[in-house]
Amino acid sequence: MPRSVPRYGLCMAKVPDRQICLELLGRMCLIRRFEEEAGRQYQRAKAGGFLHLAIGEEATFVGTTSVMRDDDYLIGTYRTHGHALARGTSPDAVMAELFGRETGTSGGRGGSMHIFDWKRRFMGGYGIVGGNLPLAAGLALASQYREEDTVTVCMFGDGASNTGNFGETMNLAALWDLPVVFLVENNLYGMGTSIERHSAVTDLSRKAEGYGIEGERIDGMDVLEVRERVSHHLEEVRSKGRPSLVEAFTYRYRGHSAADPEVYREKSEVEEWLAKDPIESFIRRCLEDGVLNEDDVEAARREADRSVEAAVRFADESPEPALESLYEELYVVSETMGWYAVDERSPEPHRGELGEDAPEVAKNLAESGASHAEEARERQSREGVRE
Amino acid sequence: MPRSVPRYGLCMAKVPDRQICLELLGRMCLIRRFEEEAGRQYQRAKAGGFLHLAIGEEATFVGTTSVMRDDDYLIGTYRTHGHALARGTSPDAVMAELFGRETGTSGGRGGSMHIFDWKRRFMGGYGIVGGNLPLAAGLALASQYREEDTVTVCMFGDGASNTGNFGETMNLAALWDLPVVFLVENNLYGMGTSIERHSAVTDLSRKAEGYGIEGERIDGMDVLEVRERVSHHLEEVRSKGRPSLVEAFTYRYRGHSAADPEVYREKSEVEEWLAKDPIESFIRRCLEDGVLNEDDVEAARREADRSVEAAVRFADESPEPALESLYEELYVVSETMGWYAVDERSPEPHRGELGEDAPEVAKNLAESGASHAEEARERQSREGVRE
Amino acid sequence: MSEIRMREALRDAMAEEMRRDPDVFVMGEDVGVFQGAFKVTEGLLDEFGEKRVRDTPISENTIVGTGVGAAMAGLRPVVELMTVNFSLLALDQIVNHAAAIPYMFNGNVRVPMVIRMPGGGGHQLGPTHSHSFEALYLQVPGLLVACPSTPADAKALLKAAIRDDNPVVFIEHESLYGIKGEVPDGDDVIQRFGEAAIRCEGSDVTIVGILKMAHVAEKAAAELEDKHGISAEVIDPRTLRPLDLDTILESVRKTNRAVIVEEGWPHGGVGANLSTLITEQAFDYLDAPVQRVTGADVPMPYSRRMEQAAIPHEENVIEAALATTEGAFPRERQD
Amino acid sequence: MSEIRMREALRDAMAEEMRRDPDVFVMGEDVGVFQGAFKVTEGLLDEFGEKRVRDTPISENTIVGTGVGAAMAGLRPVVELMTVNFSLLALDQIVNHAAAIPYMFNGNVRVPMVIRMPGGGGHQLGPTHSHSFEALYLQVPGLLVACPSTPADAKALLKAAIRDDNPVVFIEHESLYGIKGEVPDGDDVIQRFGEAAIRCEGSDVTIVGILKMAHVAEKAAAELEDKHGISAEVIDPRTLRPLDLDTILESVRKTNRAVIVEEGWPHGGVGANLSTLITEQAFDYLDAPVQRVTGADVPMPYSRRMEQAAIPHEENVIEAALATTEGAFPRERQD
Ligand SMILES: Cc1ncc(C[n+]2csc(CCOP(=O)(O)OP(=O)(O)O)c2C)c(N)n1
Ligand SMILES: Cc1ncc(C[n+]2csc(CCOP(=O)(O)OP(=O)(O)O)c2C)c(N)n1
Ligand SMILES: [Mg+2]
Ligand SMILES: [Mg+2]
Repeated sequence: MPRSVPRYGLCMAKVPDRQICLELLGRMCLIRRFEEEAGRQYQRAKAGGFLHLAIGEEATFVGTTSVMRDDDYLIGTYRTHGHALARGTSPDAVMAELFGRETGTSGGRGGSMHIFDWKRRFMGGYGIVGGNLPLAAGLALASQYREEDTVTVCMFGDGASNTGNFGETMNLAALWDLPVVFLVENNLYGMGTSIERHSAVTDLSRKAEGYGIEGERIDGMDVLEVRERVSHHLEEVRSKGRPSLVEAFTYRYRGHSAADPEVYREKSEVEEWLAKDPIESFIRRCLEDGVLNEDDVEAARREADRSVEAAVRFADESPEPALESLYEELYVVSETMGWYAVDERSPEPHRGELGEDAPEVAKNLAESGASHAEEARERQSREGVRE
Repeated sequence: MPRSVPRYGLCMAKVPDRQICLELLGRMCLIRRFEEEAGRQYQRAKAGGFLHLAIGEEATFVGTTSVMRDDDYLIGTYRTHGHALARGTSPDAVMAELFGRETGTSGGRGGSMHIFDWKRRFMGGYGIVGGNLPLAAGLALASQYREEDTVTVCMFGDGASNTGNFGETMNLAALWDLPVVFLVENNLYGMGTSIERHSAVTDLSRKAEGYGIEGERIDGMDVLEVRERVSHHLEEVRSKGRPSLVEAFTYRYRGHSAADPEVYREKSEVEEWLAKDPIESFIRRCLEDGVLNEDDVEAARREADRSVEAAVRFADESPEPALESLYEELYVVSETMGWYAVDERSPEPHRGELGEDAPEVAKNLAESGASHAEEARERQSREGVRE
Repeated sequence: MSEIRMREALRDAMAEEMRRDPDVFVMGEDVGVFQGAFKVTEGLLDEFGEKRVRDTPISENTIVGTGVGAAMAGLRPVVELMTVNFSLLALDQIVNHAAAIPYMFNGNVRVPMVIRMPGGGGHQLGPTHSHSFEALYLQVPGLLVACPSTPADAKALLKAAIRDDNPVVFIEHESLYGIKGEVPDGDDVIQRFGEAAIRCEGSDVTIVGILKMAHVAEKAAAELEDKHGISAEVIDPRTLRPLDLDTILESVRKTNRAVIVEEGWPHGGVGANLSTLITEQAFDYLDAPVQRVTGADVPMPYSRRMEQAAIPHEENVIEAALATTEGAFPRERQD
Repeated sequence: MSEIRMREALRDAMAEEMRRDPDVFVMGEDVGVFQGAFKVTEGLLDEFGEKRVRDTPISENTIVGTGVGAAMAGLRPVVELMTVNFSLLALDQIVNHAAAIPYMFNGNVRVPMVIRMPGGGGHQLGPTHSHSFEALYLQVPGLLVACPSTPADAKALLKAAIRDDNPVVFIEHESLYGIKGEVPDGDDVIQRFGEAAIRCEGSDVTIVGILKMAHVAEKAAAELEDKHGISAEVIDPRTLRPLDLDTILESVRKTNRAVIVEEGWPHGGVGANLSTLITEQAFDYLDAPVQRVTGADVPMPYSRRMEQAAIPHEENVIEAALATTEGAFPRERQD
């Protein structure tokens, strides 16, 4: 029965040194606070679109990134704020992206599902379930091609393990010995569909068998277990060049997205999992062990508060993207491209050698619509039902 | 090493009674002769398009269909003449389809890859590799929905087992307990790519593990083993309602299609497999057992010759589809459809309430192009390279 | 008549057809326990049970393909793809299977299924979740394509789609689920495909709009009348395949001017297709080139302002209409 | 200059670019040992080895997605999809990933990759293997779309595509692989995207054709000249995104008539798009509606006669050209 809270974990992995514990705690607190605040800002319609929070899954993210090298690649999902924050992306830039601001990780074009941070090799969040899996294979192929020993960690959900991409990519990665750790965040649900109702095999690590690679289930609520086991897999993959599949058994405390009435699960189930909160249990463990004290914990929480408050302020004060940038970054206009017509609809063809007229046209086009933004915002708050 | 010819089989399954042996032999001879003749007719450009012959795989087809019930569904691939013939479709209609004639199984619209026979519940050949897998799940769902105990047999290739559809469909079928026997014809190659170079796991029956269903490898060159094992799976699936995966280990003696120079395999490999020819080895077995004698074998061969000759004659004498039928069967025009415009391009809108003007328009359109058929035929013989 | 929301109208259509015909069933991601991502299938699981309201794994191509197979065997699946954005993953089954099978097997088998999927922008769902793919689906012979804009049409067209023996792509707009409208009662009110609706009559310019843009067109028409004294005829084709070109042409022959409004991308869009058909068949009646108002030629940006800038609004339609009437009418109402 | 076949020109383009840039590699189904389903990659495995010429499993979406990922990390993949027909299985990666990523991540990462795929009908490959999907791809912002019709263009455009930093959909025509043509020697002959070619000059009607239809257009033009005394200007846009509308408009402003020839389906096709753009921007110059010649609105039938009936031929183009010139010229050459 995968639905019962796993009993293993916590006791197995050794408590690391103080510096590391502080780091792990700090990151987890930051993500938790960030997510809570994001939810609040969404209610205030500061953030729009979909908002998928990952509260409860912090140990899986932080445990994983804490053992990755700086030059390893991480690739996420649409529930991806935590991935980026765990990897070290600034909360300012993530919050600004949620606010749709120019200073966001994607300049306000991507939103919550499409955070990106090239510097930290966080290769993006993706809205198409399973869509990031082939990309992970490609990133790993690049490592192999260049004979670098970097590993790609690909995070995805239990629901994503049923997509065609999963089978195709696992096969390709295994066949080509691509250095990927496929890390399935098994939080027992794909939206409102529980794992027993969406996957023929609920023990997802078994899905590795059909591809002849290693599969292991770990306790994704225990940051130390995640650290230890993912570290093992990273180094195996790094040295042997074979992919592996890690199933982190975890839980999301909040609904699938902000508008989820959660009819598909019992309150008691959530409570059972809450008792195993990845942050609280890690704190207990550190206090028991003596590596951290109450003040440390307090400080970590305060620091998280502070960062997130600053992030909101930063996002709020950041400018909206300039409307005349509407067509920017769509293409790289170079030698090989004769010209690009921004908008061939307009009676006077607006286009220039290398698209130099683009901003002006874009601006005109854009302004006409921009006035509707407020209206849309109101409609959104009224409408309510979202995916 | 999957490449070596399997040693098991032949000895395991008991020889059935004379009537059945005659039937098995007759069907296999018919398919063999049909395929050889199809190859010849293709050289003569009587058949066009792609021609994928399945010579060598007769035991897998015939063994399987010989234990299916009349009301079970069979669904095939683009290498599908043998599937249809094994199921009992008339060689006349299959050959006529290759010739693109009105009397073909698909009225000349489908061609070699798209044979279809509703009466024998042969649910069609499909050109998109892996495309038939979800359809099989749908057919089986219909059986389950109606509480019928019919089973669907879905044939597909080793190459198809790497498609996204494979994983998606296996999961769905296992999850929903759909009555399907997934029968992978592992002939060791997907076009020119050998199984070691396309699949991470070369023992394809292992791919069942990730879905928690039965998987078994059988000797697809041994019609009696196929019969016995597929019969077992059919009845298991029929009674328990769980799908299963059967890997029939087989070989195609000819190239992937008519224009394949076969650079990807050694002649010696082909010869090794030829020694295990499914028809010759079955004949040996029957003669040894005494259930058949040389005359029976001769008669079976003659009957196959006769049928195939008749099929060619039938096809040759059959009319080409009427050009004015170009738009027929595209839609069912009924109550719920106001009207359908055949071709809105023409300056006078040709359309009628329930499309009654269609044939006339179609005819005009069609005739202009029909004269090009000869030209195209010549071009085709000249051009040569085909998939 | 009762006033209900679009999502209820769609739900009622399914429920009524399911009551009427035991072969009709619904499947898709989260259509059951979750009651539908947009709550369109709310209540169906309770009434019809797990056999006929089937939650699926996230496997778009296989969901559609399973529907195709079931339809070939004579059932009448109503498949929901959670949004049109994910239908790209199922396009092979839609085009090479659902649409092709009846023709390719010479009518020996039919594919009586409906593929429902909502789409469109306006909710800040960003570049991968805001697509309008009407123009993609209308290309494909073998499919029927519906795109209702009112609760009444949604219900009557969906009922027709379920009863029809062809594979139907049924495109809904996420922004319209909440709109209310009068819907005729009675189990047998269906809307045949290929019959456009004239939303308001007019004599100076024909405005054609689909889905949410049908409403934008109506609003623009009202303002054209009020502020510019221009009488616009607004037409909602309701289905793009078959397309009721007759009604549109008749209008254009009267108004001599046309504007097409759609939310999708400009190149090869619904507007390009319609504009071409109108021009081909009513060239001599046109006093000005047909104008198109389309979404911007970019993946949909997330930022609210940018998104709104990329989506057509009333003023764009008005501007286009004015451009077609340039010089023809006094700009200010004179009476 | 040397006279080579289209398939060789394409192969040479890849080989030269692979020699020039170690980050360029080729992957796809049967591109290696089998030498390519249409022998376009012949010899590449021998020269560049398994690392750079990679046979893949049959996994279209993942093949493209792996290319996208590799491109994001800075490699320059040239992905071959065996035929355009199978690209529907990869459409999600092409549209929602390759095309969207640069924009959606605000230019922080690029996807410098080429997706080559042959298509088109005429070889009796039937309903699922004869598609022309140019009209589908030209819709998508973020992609470049090439569709060469001569060996020289094929080589020079493919080289440009490989060097370009945008994702390029590179559509080839199966019937053209065998045609021969003069191809300039030299590693650095590239053809920029967005520059149409005027295949022959003329003054009475503009005929635009792509891929195989560029050749059909040329033949039709010759016959129009010979038999009808009509001087046709034939234009091959070479790329559909960007589209060199200027060259086409310039021609139409001179000839006042246009015919578009394509092999794909009529609704929402390349012709519909072009016809609309021309009409919008040169309305006052048009003496007749733009004519389109397209494939028939059916899945491609297998039967040779039926297939030929469904594909455009010279006489259809001639007929369309005559329709645009109706009454304008003496039908028989007078000089
Ligand atoms: C291909 C695709 N289908 C459907 C959706 C809609 N959708 C968004 S999230 C989701 C559930 C995903 O579940 P899982 O992979 O377990 O991730 P989790 O939400 O639990 O993190 C679905 C169905 C989508 N985004 N992409
Ligand atoms: C989706 C798709 N990709 C590629 C092809 C081209 N193709 C036709 S047959 C084939 C090989 C299939 O191999 P396998 O499944 O083993 O079947 P076999 O030919 O051995 O019977 C390929 C790649 C196709 N038809 N469909
Ligand atoms: Mg989940
Ligand atoms: Mg094979």
